[in-house]
Amino acid sequence: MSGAVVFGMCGVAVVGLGLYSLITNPHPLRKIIAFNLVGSGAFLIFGAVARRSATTAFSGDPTPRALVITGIVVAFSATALAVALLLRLFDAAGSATLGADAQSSTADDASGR
Amino acid sequence: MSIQTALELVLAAVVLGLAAWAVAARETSAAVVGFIAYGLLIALVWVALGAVDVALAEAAIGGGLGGVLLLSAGARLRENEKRAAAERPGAGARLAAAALSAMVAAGLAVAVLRLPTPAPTLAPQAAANAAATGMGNPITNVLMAFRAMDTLLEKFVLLLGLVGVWSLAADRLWGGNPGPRHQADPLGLLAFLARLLAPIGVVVGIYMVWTGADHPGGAFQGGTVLAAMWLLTMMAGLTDTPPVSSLRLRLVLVAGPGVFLVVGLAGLLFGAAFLSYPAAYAKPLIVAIEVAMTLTVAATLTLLSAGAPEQRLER
Amino acid sequence: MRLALDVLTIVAVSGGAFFFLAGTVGMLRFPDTLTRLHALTKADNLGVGLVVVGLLPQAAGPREAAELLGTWLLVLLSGSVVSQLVARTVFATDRLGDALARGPGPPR
Amino acid sequence: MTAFLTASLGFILVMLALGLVRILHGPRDADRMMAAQLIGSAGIASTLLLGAVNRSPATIDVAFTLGLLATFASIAFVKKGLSRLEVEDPGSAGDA
Repeated sequence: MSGAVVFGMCGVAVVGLGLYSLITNPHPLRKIIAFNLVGSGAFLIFGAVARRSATTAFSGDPTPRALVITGIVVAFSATALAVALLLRLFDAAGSATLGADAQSSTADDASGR
Repeated sequence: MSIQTALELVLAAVVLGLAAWAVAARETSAAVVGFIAYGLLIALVWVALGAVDVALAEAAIGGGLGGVLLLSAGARLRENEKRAAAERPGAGARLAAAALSAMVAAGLAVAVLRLPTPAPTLAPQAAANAAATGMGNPITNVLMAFRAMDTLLEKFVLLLGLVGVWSLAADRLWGGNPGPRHQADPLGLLAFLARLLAPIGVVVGIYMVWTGADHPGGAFQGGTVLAAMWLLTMMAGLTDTPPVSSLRLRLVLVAGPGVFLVVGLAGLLFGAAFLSYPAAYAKPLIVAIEVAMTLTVAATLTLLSAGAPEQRLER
Repeated sequence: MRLALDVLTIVAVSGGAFFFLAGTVGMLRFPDTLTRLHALTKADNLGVGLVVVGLLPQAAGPREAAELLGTWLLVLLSGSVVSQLVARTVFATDRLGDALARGPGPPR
Repeated sequence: MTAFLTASLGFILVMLALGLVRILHGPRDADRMMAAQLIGSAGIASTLLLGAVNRSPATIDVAFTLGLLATFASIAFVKKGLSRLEVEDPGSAGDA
């Protein structure tokens, strides 16, 4: 019973940390990591919910766990797509920041590619 | 406090420490290493939560493919670091973000602590209907039969993600091989490791798919291990990614969702509903879908990690 | 018999924990990257190895025992290869750093 | 026996947490990567012990998978270091 509470709270804290980093961290790759942390925290909360119903016969509810496995796949493909977008932006513009004036100030860097 | 609870608290503290490091590290490469270690430990948390299937999936993705993806991206974006750091928001904005995150976390915490008791569960139903599919692993039953629609759609998401990644290729490179060609000494250490580890990994991957019927494992976990082994031989310079214009590759990529869809439509025509399996053939049908899905997952995850086409097609 | 096996478990797992302690202390206290690599490999090989040896008497059957040993072999194989590769990278970057410090010219 | 195994598991976890300090300090990427490798090995040992504590044989599969894949990040790290050297070397920079 207590394992569900401990790891559920752990998941809650990871969501909070990830959300903060997602908002404040200017580096796009760090935002992708933060997005993954938020997802991972949500999965942990799912895991805690599944664990709460553990009895001697069952180790927990299989439905949220199956959803988490599906979620891990989807999160990975979203991460790969985001990383590919980021690399393409970097190759095309010579810079990959999200600020408004990023494109104009760094156009000369692109000649190296 | 029992020794079990103490252990869980230590584990949760270590996981939180790694998450905090991945958020707070100044350099991106340091944050990526922290996140990789976090992924390894999360697998341990899933074991402690009694969900070995999820632990296998998390170990394969968090420990293997995810780390490779983020590390290589971080290396290529290294020059970007200083420029991005200049856009760090001011103290006021950070404070507001911290307050918002704390509020969201507090709301979630209240929700987790006030979950209803006794906890609702579908475990008895899943166990009671296991006979309909002939498989003993409840998670495989949920994924492949009871909520097969989710899994089918997830395969489409994977495919759409790959199409998205490929569509980022420059026009002149379209049809070429994804990712940079890895240079490595064919007689070097990395090639030695790849030659020894890849056959073991292939056996482990197939074993995981097979054992997934009755024990923790399954098509996704097995496919991920296979993908990691393919990526290893690529990093060792022994193989290259197939060109994206290859027909054979595209057949493998649509095999999983294709077989799944055909079986589902057959259920609509001959059975009770879309994705319903006739009881007599349920297990062979599910195994067929799983085999096709394993191939698709392995190919898709490898190519997702490799990225957009970057080598010109050689004719 | 049971007692002897349990004693073996306690001795071996304690030994494994000791090597993790030694590896971690070395990781934290050793002065440079290559000496820290030395500490890491001890924890990798002997730490995991002794824990595996200690768990063998508790294994439910020969299949489980074989899988335990297989895990150790995997750790041995990839750990030794990776430590070699990391050491070579450290040497290579050192050489590159020296060459860059010397001034223009080919980096080798 | 379960109490002893749980205690050793907790001890190894604490060691693992101390290894985090090396990830914090660096100073090189190689040091951080080695610390992550140590965390991986300690994680494998902890998974094996946790499987013995919980008496769930399938847990060994998780440790086996971790053993198979835990070095992947290190390999990617090494490749990254080498490819950066190759870019510096005009002879082999033709792959970009």
